[in-house]
Amino acid sequence: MQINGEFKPLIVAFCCNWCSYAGADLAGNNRLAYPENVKIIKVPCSCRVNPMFILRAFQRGADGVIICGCHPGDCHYTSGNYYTRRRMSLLFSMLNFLGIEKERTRVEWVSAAEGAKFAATMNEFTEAVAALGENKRLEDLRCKR
Amino acid sequence: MRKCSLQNLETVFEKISESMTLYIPADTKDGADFTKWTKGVQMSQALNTNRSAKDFFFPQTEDLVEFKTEGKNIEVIDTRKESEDFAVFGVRACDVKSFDILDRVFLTEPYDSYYATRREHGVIFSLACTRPAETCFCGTFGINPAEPGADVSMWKTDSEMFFEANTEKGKEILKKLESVTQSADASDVDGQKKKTGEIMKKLPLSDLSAEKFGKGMTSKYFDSPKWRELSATCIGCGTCTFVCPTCQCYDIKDFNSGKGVIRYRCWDSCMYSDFTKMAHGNSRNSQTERFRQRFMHKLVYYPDNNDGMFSCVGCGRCLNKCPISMNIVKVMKTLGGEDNE
Amino acid sequence: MQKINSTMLIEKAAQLLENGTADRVLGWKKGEFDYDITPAVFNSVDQIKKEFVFGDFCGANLSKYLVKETRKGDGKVAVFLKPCDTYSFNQLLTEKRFDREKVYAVGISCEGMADIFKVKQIAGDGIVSVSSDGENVKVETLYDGEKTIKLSDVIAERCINCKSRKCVAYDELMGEEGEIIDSDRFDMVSKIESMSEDERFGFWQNELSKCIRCNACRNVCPACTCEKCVFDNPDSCAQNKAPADSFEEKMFHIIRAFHVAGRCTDCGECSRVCPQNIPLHLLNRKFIKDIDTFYGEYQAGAQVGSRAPLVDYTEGDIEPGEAVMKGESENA
Amino acid sequence: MQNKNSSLRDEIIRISGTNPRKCMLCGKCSATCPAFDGMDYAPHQFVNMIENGNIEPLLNSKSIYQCLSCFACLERCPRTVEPAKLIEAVRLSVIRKQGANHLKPDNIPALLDEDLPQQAIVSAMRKYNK
Amino acid sequence: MQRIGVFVCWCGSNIAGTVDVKAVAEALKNEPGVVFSTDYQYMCSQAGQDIIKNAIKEHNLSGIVVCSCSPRMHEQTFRKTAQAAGLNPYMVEISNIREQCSWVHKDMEKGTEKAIILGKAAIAKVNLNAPLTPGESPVTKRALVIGGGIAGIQTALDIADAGFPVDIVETKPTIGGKMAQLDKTFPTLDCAACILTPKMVDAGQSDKIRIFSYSEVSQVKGFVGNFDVTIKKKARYVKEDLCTGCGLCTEKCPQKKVPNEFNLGMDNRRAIYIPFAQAVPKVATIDADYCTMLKSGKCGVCSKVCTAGAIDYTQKDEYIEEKYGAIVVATGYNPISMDKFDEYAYNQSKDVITSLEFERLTNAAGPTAGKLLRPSDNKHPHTIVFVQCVGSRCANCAEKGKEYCSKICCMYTAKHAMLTRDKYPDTDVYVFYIDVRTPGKSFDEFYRRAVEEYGVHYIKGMVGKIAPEGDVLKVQASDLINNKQIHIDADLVVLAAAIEPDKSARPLATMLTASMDTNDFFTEAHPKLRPVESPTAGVFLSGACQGPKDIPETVAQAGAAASKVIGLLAKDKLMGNPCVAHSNELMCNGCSSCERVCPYGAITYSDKEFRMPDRTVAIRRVASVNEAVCQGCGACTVACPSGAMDLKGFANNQIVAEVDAICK
Repeated sequence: MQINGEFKPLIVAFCCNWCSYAGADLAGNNRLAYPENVKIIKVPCSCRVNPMFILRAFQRGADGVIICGCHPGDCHYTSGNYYTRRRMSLLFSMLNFLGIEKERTRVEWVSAAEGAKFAATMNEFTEAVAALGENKRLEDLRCKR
Repeated sequence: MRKCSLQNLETVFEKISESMTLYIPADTKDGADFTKWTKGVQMSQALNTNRSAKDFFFPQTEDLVEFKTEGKNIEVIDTRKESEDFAVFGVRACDVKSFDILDRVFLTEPYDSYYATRREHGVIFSLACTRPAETCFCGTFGINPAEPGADVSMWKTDSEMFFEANTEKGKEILKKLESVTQSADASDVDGQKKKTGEIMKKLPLSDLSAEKFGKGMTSKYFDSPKWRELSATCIGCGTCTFVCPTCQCYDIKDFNSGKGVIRYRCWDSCMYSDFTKMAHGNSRNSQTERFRQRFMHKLVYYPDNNDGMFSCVGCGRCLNKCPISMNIVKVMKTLGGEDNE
Repeated sequence: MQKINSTMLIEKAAQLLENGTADRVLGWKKGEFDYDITPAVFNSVDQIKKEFVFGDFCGANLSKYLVKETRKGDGKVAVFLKPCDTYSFNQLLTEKRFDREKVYAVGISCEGMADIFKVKQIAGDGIVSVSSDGENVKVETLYDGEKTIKLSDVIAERCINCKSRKCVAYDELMGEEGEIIDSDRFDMVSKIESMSEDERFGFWQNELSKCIRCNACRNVCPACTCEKCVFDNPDSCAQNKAPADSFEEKMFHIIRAFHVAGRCTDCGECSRVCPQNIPLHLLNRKFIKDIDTFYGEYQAGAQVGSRAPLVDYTEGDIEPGEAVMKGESENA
Repeated sequence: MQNKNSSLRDEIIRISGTNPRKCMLCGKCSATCPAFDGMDYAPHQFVNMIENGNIEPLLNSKSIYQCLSCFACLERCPRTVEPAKLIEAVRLSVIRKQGANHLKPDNIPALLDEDLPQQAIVSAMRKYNK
Repeated sequence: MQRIGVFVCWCGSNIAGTVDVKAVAEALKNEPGVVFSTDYQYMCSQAGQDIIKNAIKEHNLSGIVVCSCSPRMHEQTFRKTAQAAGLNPYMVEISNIREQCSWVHKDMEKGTEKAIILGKAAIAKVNLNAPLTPGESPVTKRALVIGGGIAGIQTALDIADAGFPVDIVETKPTIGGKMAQLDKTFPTLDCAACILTPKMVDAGQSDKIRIFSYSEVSQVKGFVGNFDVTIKKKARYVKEDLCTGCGLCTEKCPQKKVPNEFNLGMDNRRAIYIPFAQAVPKVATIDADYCTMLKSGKCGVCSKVCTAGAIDYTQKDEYIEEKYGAIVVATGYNPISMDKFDEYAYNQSKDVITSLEFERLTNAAGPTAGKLLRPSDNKHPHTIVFVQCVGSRCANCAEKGKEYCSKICCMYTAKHAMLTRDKYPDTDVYVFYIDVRTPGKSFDEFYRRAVEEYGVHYIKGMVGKIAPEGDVLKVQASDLINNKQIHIDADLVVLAAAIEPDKSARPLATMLTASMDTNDFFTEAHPKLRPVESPTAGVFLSGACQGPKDIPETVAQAGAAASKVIGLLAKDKLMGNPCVAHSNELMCNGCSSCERVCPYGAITYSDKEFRMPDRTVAIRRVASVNEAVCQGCGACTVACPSGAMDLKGFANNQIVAEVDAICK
């Protein structure tokens, strides 16, 4: 997304309800700033994130997608994030195999107590994605008309 | 009739592409396909392209119109771009014939302006065959591969390319090419034509006859128990329909890009389970019915509506590409075989 | 060892019908030419004697047909399975896609299937007949008369990289059981991995842009037996019929590969049937290679009931960030 | 603690192929060692000293020649630290450094004869030519 | 099409300070489905809630979006508001424009823009919301406790105390478990039997508690509130209702050579036996493996001497089916096998024993009547060596030992050492340790007393080798403080063997679909916040089956598990979370992928007849979700390749709509 000629990457963050969404709230409580272009979607557990959602986000114009969940071992549903970890390991490796910049996708474990980590992660991720420029490799030109 | 030496073919390409985009069959690692000509692109020696020339006139997907909403208003935008002139070079007789078949669908009422525009802007250089493959059966449908037709017919010999205009459009373009071609005598290619004729008789499918099919045969074949057997292992993919030069079914779909809705059409396949799916469901629920539809359409329904013209041109692409090697030849032989007499 | 031939299978198929072991047989049927063989269901001994065939062009994997075929009536279906097909067979059983009791499986040893396109490349157009003796292929063409080609020169790409000649499931075995092979099947995946990101993108952009969405890869795939595929389902948010934008080609193939990840037995049917010659199996193999590297070797279909890596986990699994790096560099 | 001699430390750890950080200081290695009495540094000290980079004393200790390589410690160690491998690694690094006392590659051809196995030459080179 | 109302909250200046709330309300007015949009200072206030209620009625709203603080703050509030106005509470979506917008951004323009997008995403989602109703299921007011050790007994007593019936299933002929075998308990040195037996008696006499001893759970079906359990009562060949526990048969039985498991095989019992005097139920049991009558049909002594006529050689295993609302697992632990620790010569010498065997040797009811005599020659040992961490904290011993710390060994070893020195001051006692871990009330004091007052020799180091030589055990060990290798001639060596979950736990976990860790300890629903619940609803954990524990901890956990059970059984109906998975049977492949990732065992399969698209009829295996068990994580929805599995409230199309709205 270009704003006043400056590239602001659009970041979609899928956050699990129990840890990471609460972590994002904590970042808010502590007024820890991160870029406006980070938009959070709440899911019950990171394991709810279907690879199709990620591709859909890229299709529609996202420049980066991050999935945040409880730390391994702390999943509210005991094992959800373990599946997330496997699924995303394989999916991201595949995207990389297809030549899609690996810096555009990330999984980060953020607990409900890690507001600071949430904000720092978003700042850092946004910066990394900004450095890559616009998402061209998984874009759908029809959505950019 | 005009001619040029094969060495000078490139200058012909150059000349054509001065006024229009030129596509020629070129070799890729997976066989020949029409490729936009730029300097250095060589013409393939292959018998035919993987995909037919249908794509130029009836592309797999094509935007029709776009809607934009502003508040509670809808704006309709015609997104059609100014069409450019183009030439397709080296189309074989079978594929040339396919345009007759497509024209009858798209250029009669309801008239398809998208297709028509492309037809108007496109010039077809056909190319006579000299080495038909074992999978060729154009003869079955009365096509002579040595007389390919279209705007300009071409014959290629060992050293020269001959051109013969068949239409006004063809004459016009040959005129433009006068500077890079020489005049020639029509009898120069008689030998080749004759030789091709001989080969045609020797092709393994030369005895395949469409006589038992055509107009008015619906009741004869529709309920044949053979359909079930023939379609038993059909996997229901769309390969045959998508490589076919005459398949012309499409679906119209909307794509909501978030910024507006793009209405586009895309090829559809009667082999797909959601083909012609309507509110009540699907009119052909089993693969057998869908399979029957495709072949009945080629061999009976289309002729019914088009003065007996079949909508198969015998190009053999489906014979080469079907994942399970089921194809129209097997269907014709099975249905028209002795058991069915 | 005697190579399995048509006569042996015809005899076996006929016998299975005659002695009541099965009431229909899944096998291969003679084509118009020597190479265009169609999978078929045989209901009578007559039909078998007339039309059943087996040879170097019987590449089609019959296991997937069992899903549909076992739903028809009560009787048993006999099926002939090459080693790679037996893996698919097991995987389908793992996923309970058909009732084992309704199937009589005959494992047949296999030394690799021939690829007619390779034959055509060497022998040229107009193939009138083609036959092999297990070592050489005799081709007769319209234009160049008779030619003899080494069978090894026309073996299908997927068979050159065969992972296993072991029949892992059968009620009866014809020929030798065969062995698991230490193949080089990941070489091409490694090669792509070692390309630069731009090269990888270029490679796949070029390959996938050829896709015409005929769905042959999906429809032939023994792992793709969904009652309704998400790409056909208007309610799935993913349905589409044609790749209207290059995104959709990628979307389709990524999701398809992901859906069969850990379930794909690497039978190679997808690439065999692709009319556009897209090396689709490489996507699946990438997943297999990654799974092997990240979570330990796993061969889908090696055992019935094994837990696919994507429905399993360990507490110490590799982290996605690390995995991506490892997936790029593990070219050993 | 000061990580002196960290390159030598890393080298020894690399040669040994074990991870001294896994040690939980139970002392079972020293408890099990049959050569303990002759050692100036006990097996458990080896582990600890290597981890701390305190390697000089070990290089000069007699323990490295007292170790019988009986692998009892390796067998008994509950944490797979495998002290015997660490001791062997220290011993090797001493031996490799003694180049001056040993054969030079140039001298080898003269000593070759037909019965000398190829492998012996290769391993001699690997061991002594540092 | 929904009729959506949008309510933008200022939250005083919390939101309005960085977000132009009026502009947000105005911008969202034109979104599809929106028929009403407004803003207000405090939406959560009574007045704010009234605005919502009135708008719902006035505009006939079918869904609402509240742009406000985090749903974690007030989602419940606004759901109740909506419900009060007659709207289904699940037709409410919260757009978090405070914590995730106004509080983290500074620029008014950008903040407003983001708030609008977040609002659009919520609207897009609510457009696809459907009213949801939590499922209800009745609760069977009876609990099952599996395992009759101190954990199970305490749990059962506490549940019974609250007035609910409880059944205890115990595989042994008596309840009591490991604690019944102990002599004294640390750190207070109470006699184990003195504090345990009253509880056993209470359990035996309670009219709320049924004890199925010599029994096993053989099948578990159902789900929280409604478990159907089959209990196998093994044939004990004694009629429980007739046996008086007089013990005459156990004295007269001619088969005297049966290793007594209660004394860990250090003495023998008869083929008919009562494990110990205080057994509950105090009923004899015939050991079919040794009984001559059962094996050869010749004997019948017990039957002859039994005045009550309780002996029944024809008894068969009996299966009892019972319904339960809750299940507590209390399967406990066992010391690991010492067979693989050759260096400690456990199998070579009778005088190398485990700590549990030592308990029996010092127990007044044990094989030596409480006199500390060594097993080989019944002589009093003068030098005793205790070895700690045998098989615990063992990283390389997948086959040999355990990676974890067994937690209780430090304390009981201190106890053994202290008691030995107390009773037999002429004995030298050495304890070899890696670390002494004493985190517990009065634990370290206890250990220090052993050292300071009782003169136990604690040596930092490990025993490397024990070699029996003559009548002594040559102990070779390290002393790390003095950097020495030391040699002790010991008379008795006691190994503090690691403990592991009982072998019955793994198959039980499978039956209960309760998860386990790699060591076969049951996993808790949350390691910190739900330590006594298993992730499987209605299954609770008590005692060492969840991890190594000492008695006080076990009892505490048993009480906690009981209170959770009581909380559950006190309800008449269970209200589920309506955001659960559901399977579209028409698309389901029956492939089991979803079942395999479900942490709750909420998915079951059945064969159903379907009319297929091609008009044939086929029987297909399809999944169905038990809504009472599903917790709504969504793992199954991604595992499902066909997309047959979806999650209510977080459906595929809802999340996609949010993505689309955000990326517009």
